[in-house]
Amino acid sequence: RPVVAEPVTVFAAASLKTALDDVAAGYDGEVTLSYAGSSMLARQVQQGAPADVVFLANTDWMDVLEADGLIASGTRVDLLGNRLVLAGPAGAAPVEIGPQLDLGAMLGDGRLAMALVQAVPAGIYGKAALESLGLWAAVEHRVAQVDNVRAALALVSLGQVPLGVVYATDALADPHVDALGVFPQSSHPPIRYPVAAVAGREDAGAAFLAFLTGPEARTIFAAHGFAVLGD
Amino acid sequence: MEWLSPAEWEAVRLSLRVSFWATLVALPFGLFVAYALARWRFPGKQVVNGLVHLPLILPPVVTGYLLLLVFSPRAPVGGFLQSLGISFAFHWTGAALAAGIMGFPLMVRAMRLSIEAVDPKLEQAAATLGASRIWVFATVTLPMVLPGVLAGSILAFAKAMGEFGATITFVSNIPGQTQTLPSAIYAFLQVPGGEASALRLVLVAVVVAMLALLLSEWVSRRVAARVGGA
Amino acid sequence: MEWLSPAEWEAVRLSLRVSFWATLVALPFGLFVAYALARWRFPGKQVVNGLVHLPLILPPVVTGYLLLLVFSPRAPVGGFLQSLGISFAFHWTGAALAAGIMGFPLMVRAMRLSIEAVDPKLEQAAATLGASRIWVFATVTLPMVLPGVLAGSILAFAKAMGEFGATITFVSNIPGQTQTLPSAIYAFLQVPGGEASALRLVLVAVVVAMLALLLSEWVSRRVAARVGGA
Amino acid sequence: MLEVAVRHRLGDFTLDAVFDAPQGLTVLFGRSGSGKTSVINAVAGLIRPDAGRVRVGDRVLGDTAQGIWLPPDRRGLGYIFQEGRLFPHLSVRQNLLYGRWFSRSSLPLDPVVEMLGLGGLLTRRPGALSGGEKQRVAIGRALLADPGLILADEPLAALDEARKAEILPYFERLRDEARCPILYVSHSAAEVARLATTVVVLQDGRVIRQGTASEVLSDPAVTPAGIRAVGAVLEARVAAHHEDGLTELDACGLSLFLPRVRQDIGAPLRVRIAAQEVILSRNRPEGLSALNILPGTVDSIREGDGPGAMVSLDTAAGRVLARITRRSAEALGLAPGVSCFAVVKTVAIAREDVGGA
Amino acid sequence: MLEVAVRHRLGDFTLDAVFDAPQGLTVLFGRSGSGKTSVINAVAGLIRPDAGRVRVGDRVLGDTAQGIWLPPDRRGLGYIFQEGRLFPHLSVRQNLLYGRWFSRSSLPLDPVVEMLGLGGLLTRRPGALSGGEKQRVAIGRALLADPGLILADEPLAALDEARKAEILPYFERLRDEARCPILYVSHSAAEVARLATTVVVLQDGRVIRQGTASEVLSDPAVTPAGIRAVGAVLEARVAAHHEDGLTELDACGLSLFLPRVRQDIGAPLRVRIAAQEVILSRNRPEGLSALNILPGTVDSIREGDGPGAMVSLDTAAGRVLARITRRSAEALGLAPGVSCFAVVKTVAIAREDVGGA
Ligand SMILES: Nc1ncnc2c1ncn2[C@@H]1O[C@H](COP(=O)(O)OP(=O)(O)OP(=O)(O)O)[C@@H](O)[C@H]1O
Ligand SMILES: Nc1ncnc2c1ncn2[C@@H]1O[C@H](COP(=O)(O)OP(=O)(O)OP(=O)(O)O)[C@@H](O)[C@H]1O
Ligand SMILES: [Mg+2]
Ligand SMILES: [Mg+2]
Repeated sequence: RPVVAEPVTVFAAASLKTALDDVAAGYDGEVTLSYAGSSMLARQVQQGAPADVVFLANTDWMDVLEADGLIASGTRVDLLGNRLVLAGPAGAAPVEIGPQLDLGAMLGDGRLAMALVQAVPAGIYGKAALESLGLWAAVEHRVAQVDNVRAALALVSLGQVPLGVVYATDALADPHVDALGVFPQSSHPPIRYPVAAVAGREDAGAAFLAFLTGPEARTIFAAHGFAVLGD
Repeated sequence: MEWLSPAEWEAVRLSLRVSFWATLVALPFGLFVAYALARWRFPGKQVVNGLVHLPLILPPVVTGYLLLLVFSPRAPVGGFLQSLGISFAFHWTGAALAAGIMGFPLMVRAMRLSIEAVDPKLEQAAATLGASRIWVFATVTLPMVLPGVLAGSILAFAKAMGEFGATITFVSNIPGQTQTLPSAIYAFLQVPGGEASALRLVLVAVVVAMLALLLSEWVSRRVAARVGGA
Repeated sequence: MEWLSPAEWEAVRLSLRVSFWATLVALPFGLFVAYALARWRFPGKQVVNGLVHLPLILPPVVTGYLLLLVFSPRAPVGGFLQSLGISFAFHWTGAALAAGIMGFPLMVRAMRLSIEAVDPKLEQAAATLGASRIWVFATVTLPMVLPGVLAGSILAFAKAMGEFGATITFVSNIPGQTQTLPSAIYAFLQVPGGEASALRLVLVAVVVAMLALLLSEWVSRRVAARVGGA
Repeated sequence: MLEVAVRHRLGDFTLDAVFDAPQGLTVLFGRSGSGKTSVINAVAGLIRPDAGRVRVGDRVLGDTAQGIWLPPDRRGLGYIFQEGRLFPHLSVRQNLLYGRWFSRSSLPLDPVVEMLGLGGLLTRRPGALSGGEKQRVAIGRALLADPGLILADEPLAALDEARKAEILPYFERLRDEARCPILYVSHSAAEVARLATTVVVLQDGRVIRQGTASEVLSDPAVTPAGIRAVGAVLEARVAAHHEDGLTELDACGLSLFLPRVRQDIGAPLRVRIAAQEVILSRNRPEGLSALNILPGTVDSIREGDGPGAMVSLDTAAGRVLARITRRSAEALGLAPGVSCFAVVKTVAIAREDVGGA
Repeated sequence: MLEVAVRHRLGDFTLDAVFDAPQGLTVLFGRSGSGKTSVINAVAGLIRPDAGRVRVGDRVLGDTAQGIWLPPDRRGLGYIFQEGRLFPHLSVRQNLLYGRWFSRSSLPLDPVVEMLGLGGLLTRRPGALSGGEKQRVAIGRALLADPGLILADEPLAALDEARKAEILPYFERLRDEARCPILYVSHSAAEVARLATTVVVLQDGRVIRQGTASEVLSDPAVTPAGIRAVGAVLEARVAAHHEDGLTELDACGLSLFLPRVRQDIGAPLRVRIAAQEVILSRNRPEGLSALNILPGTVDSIREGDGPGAMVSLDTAAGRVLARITRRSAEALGLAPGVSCFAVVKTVAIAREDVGGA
C-alpha cells in the first residue's frame, strides 16, 4: 500500500454514506466523497464531472457509463450486494415471504411503502420480487411510492404505513422498524453496488479502488449489513 | 400515438387540481398573515415571519418530513385530525397541503409588499366616511392590493406546479391520488433513457403554467388599468 | 463533543457564500428585468416573463439537469466559458448560479411589484427638474423600491439557503466544493440513523436564515421610516 | 356645541388648542403651518392627542382623561381633506356614494352632483380628473355621507370664482338648517365673513383669538389674513326687493342697497363691508353713484405702519370700519367724536360677502 | 417668445389650444376642467400630444410635424405642480436642491428658503409638513432648478394672504428681469392683474381670448373669473414718494395716489382698478376721503342680467371701468358722451393689484 496516496474524488450513491464514510476514514489518503442519487451521479459523470471513482447503487446506470466508454476498462467490480426485506413496526411478528403470503390482509386498509417502482432501484427490485411471487396484483393499487428507499422506511417508521419494502441495511438501522421477512434472493434480480474508476482518471482512483476491495473495507461494509460480493 | 398516456393525463389533471386548491386555500391565510405582518405590531411577530419563511429555507424533503411528523396518525395533530375523519396521508389533499405550504412564503411576501405600499391616508379617508376596519379592508385595502394578491397567487400556483420534494415525502406518489407532474418527471429522470418522456411532461407543465401566468398578467393589467385611470 | 464537524462547518460557510453571491449577482439582473417587465412594452415581454418563472414551475431536478446540459465542460456553452477560465459545473460558482436562478423569479416578482407601486408622477417630477431616465431611476425609483429590492433579496437568499434539487443535480455534492447545507442534510437523510445529524444541520440553516431575515426586516423598517416621515 | 381641547406634539411643533364654539360654522383661521389641519385631524380621530377632549353637542367623541377616543368611523364625519384623498380604484360615482354605504340615511345624489358640476364625470376614475374636479368630488363625497359633523380643510382652494359662488350657498344652507356643525379651514376673508358663525384664530398651535366673524374680522389688531381682510359685519333684515334688481336692507333703521339676494323679506342677513371699500365724507355726499350712505360718529382712529389709518365709525347699523389714508384723515379733520358719512357702493358688497345670518 | 399649439384627446375631452405669447409671464385662465393643466403638461413634455408644437424663444421644445418631442429633462423646466409631488424619501433640503444636481448653475439656497419661510423645515421629510409648507417647498424646488421656463400650476392656492404677499414679488422679479418666460395658472383676478404680461383664457380646451392683462380683464364680456375680476389696468409712472407714505403716480397727466410702492421715481407701473371699486360722480366730489379722482367721458354702458351696469369711461390715463347699479346710472343720467368723474380710494388699490410693468 502506498504511504501517501493521491487525493481521490469518489461519486457514491447516497445510500452508501454511512458505510463509505467509515471506510474512507480508514484510508490513508485524502478522499472526497460526493453522495447523490445514482442517476444524478451517472449523468454528472457523463457530463465530465471531476470524479475519479464512481460507486453506484444500480447496475443499469453503470452499464450506461460503461457503454459510453466512461469507465476505465477492467476496473468495474460489483462490490456489494443487498437484500430486500419486508419492513414493519418494531416488534411485529416475523413472516415467511413466499407466494402464500397474504400481503393484502397484512396491510389492512393501510398501504405498502416502496421506492418508485419504475425508477428507483429498490422499487424496481421490490416490484420484480412481488411479481415473481405473485403478490403484486394484490397490492398494486395499495403501494405508496416515494422517491427513495429511505423515505419508504420513514413511512413505516412513523406508522404512516404498516409495511414497506426496503433494503435490509436500512431496516437494520432503524429502531422503530423490524425486518419481518427477507425476500428470497431468487425473486428478484441480484442487488448489486458496482464500483469503477472513471476513464482517464484510473491513476488517481486505483489506490482507493484497491483499498475498497481490501479486507479492512470488507469488514466495515459487512458490519453495515451489506453482503460483500466476490468473496 | 397518444401524446400523453392516460396515467400522465391523470398526473396533469391532478397537478392542476392540487395547485389550484393549494393556492385558493392558502389565499385567505396568506392575506391575513401578510396584513398582520405589514400593519400590526404584536409580540412574536418576528417568529411568525420566520415560520412563514421556513419552507423556503428548509430543503423540501425536510419540510415533507416535518409534515409527516406532524400529520402522521401517531402525532397529536394527525391523530386529532384523524379522529375528525380528516386525513391528508396519501391523499391529494395532502399534496395540496404540501404545495400550499411551500408556496406560502412567496404568497405572503408579495401580498405584504403590496399592503405596505397602500397609502394609509386612503384608509383613513374611508374610516372618516364611516367604514369600520373590516370594511376599510374590504373596500379600500383589498382592491388596491389586488395586483399583489394576484402576483402572490401566481407565484404560489407556479411553485405548486413545480413542487416535488415535500409532496412526495409527505404523501408519496400514488397514481391518480398524489402522483403530480413533477413526481412523474422525476421518475422518468431516474432511469436511463427516460429523458424524452420527462421532456414531454416538462413541456406540458411549462405550457400549463405559462397559460396561468398569461391569465394572471392579463387580469393584473385590467386591474391596474382600472386603478390607474390616467 | 464538537457540535459541527469541520466538514459541516465547511458546508455552512459554503452555503452562506453561495447564497450571498447568488443574491448579490442576481440583484442587478433581477432589478433590470423587474423594471423592464413593470415599465416597458416590448415584443416578447410575455416570453421573458415566462422564462423568469420557469425555475419555479420546473421541478428543481429538471432545472439542475438543464443547467448541467448547458454549462458542463462538454457542452458548447460550458466549453466556451471554460476556455475563458470560467467554470460553473462542479464548482461552487455553479452552486451559486443554480441558487441564483432558482431564486430569480422570487426576486423579480417582489421588485416588480414595488416598481409598479411607484407613482410615475414622482418620476415625472424628477424629469421636469432635469433628471435623465437613468438619474430618475437612481434618485427616485430605486430609493422608493428599496423595500421591494430588500424583500426580493431576502426571498432569493432564503431560497438559496434551502435550494437543493437543482444544485445537487448541477454541481453534485462535493464536500468543500459544492456541498451546501441542504446537500449535506440530504446525504444524512439517505442513510439509516442520519436524522439526528440532519436535524442539527437543519437547525443551523434555520438560525442562519432567521438572522438574515431579522436583518432584512430591520433594514426595511429603517428604510420605511425614512420614506414615511409622518 | 363643539368643544375642542387638544394637546399634542408633532416633532418640534406643539399643538395646544382649546376652544368652544356654538352651533353653526366654525372657521379655523391662521397662517400656513399654524396647526389647522392638526386640529381637524384630532377632531376626526385620525390622531390621538397626548391629551384632549372633543365634544359635539352631547356626544363626547373623545376624552383622553376618561380613556375614550372614538375611532374615526364611529364619529359620523364628513371630512373634506386638504389633499383630496379620493379612492383611485373607484369611479367618481362610487367615490361619491362611498359614505352612504355606512350611514343609515341616503341623501339623494343628484342635487349634489349638479351643484358640483360633476354630471359628466360620474363614470370616470379620479386619475382622469383635473385638480378642481377632484376637489369637487371630495366635497361631494363628504356631504353625501350625511355626517353629523363636517370637517372641511380649504375645500374651495382649487376652484375658480364662479364655482366657488355656486358651492358657498350650500355650506350656508348646511349651517343655517342646523343640520350639523361645520369646522372649516379657509384663508379667504370673504369666505370667512360669509360663512363663519365663529372664527378661531390659530397661531403656532395656539388659539390666539376667538369670536364671531364680525368681532374677529373687524379687529384691526388681528389681521391674520392681511389688511384686506379687515372689515365690519353688519346685521340687517331684508326690507324690500326692488324691481331694478336691488334688495333694500334695513340695518337698524338705515337702508342698505345690495344686488338682489334670494332671502325673503324679513329674513336676517349678514353683510360684510370691507374696510378698504368705505369712503368717508364730512358732508352728506350728493350725486354719487354709490347708494349706501351711513351717517355715524368717529369712535377711534388707529394709524398703521404705512400710509393708512383705520377709522372706526359708530353708526345706527353698528360699527363700520374704513381704511383711508392718513392724508385724507387729516384733510377731513377726522378725530374721535367727529360725525361723518360712510359711503359704500352697492356692488362693492359682492355676493360672497353676503350671507344669511 | 412662447409659442404653443397643442391638439390632444383625453377621453371625451379635446384639447386644442393655440397661442403665442411675448416675453414675460403668461397666465392661463379658465374654469376648472378647461384644460390648463393639460396645456402645461404638454409644454413640459409630460404628455405627447396627437399634434403640437412648442417653442420657447429660439428653442423648439417639440414639433410633432418634424417628429421632435424633447423629453422633460431636456426642456430646462421648473414645474410647480398643482399637487406638490415632493419626493417623499428626500428631506426638504434635498428636495429643494434636487434640480441643482442637473443644472450647470447653482442658485443660492438661502434667499429662496427665506422668502418661502422654510428655514426650520430643511431637515424634515415632506410627510411631516403641512399642506401650505409642501406647496412652498414645491415652489422652491422649481425655482432652484434655475429653469429656462417656469410652469406654475396654481402655485399659491394653498397659501395664506400674508405668505402670498411675500411670494408674489418674487414672480414679478423673475418676470421683469427677463430671466425666463413663465406660464402660470391662477384663479385669482388679483394675481392675474398683478403678474400677467399676457392672459390666455381657456374654455373647454380652446383658447377663447388672449391679450394683455388690461385687455382681457377690462373686457366685461369675458369674465371667466366672475364679475369681480373685471377691472381696468392703467399704465403709469412713479412721480413722487410722499412723506406720509403715499406714492404719487403720473398716469398720462393724471395723478394717482397709492400706498408707497418700492419702485423708483420714473419707473413704469401697472395699476389694476377693479370695476366694482370705482364710484362715479357727475360733479367733481369734494370733501371725500378718496384721493383719486379721474375726469373722463362715458364711452359705453353695458347692462348685465342683474341690477348692475358696466360703465366704460375714457380718461386721460386710459379706459377705466366702473360697475355701478342701473339705478345709479339712471339717477346720474349717464349715457355715452356724458362727462363724469371716477372716484377711487387710495387704499382700495391693494398691493397685489400693483406691479412693475
Ligand atoms: N385621462 C383623462 N381621461 C379623460 N378626461 C381627462 C383625462 N385627464 C383629464 N381629463 C379631462 O380633461 C379636462 C382638462 O383637465 P385639466 O387637468 O387640464 O383641467 P384644468 O384646467 O387644469 O382644471 P383645474 O382647474 O380643475 O385643475 C378635464 O375636463 C378633465 O376631466
Ligand atoms: N409629523 C410631523 N413632524 C413634525 N412636525 C409636523 C409633523 N406634521 C406636521 N408638523 C408641523 O405641524 C405644524 C402644523 O401643521 P398643520 O398641517 O396642522 O398646519 P396647517 O395649519 O394645516 O397649515 P397649512 O395651511 O399649510 O395646511 C406645521 O408647522 C408642520 O410643519
Ligand atoms: Mg393644513
Ligand atoms: Mg389643473
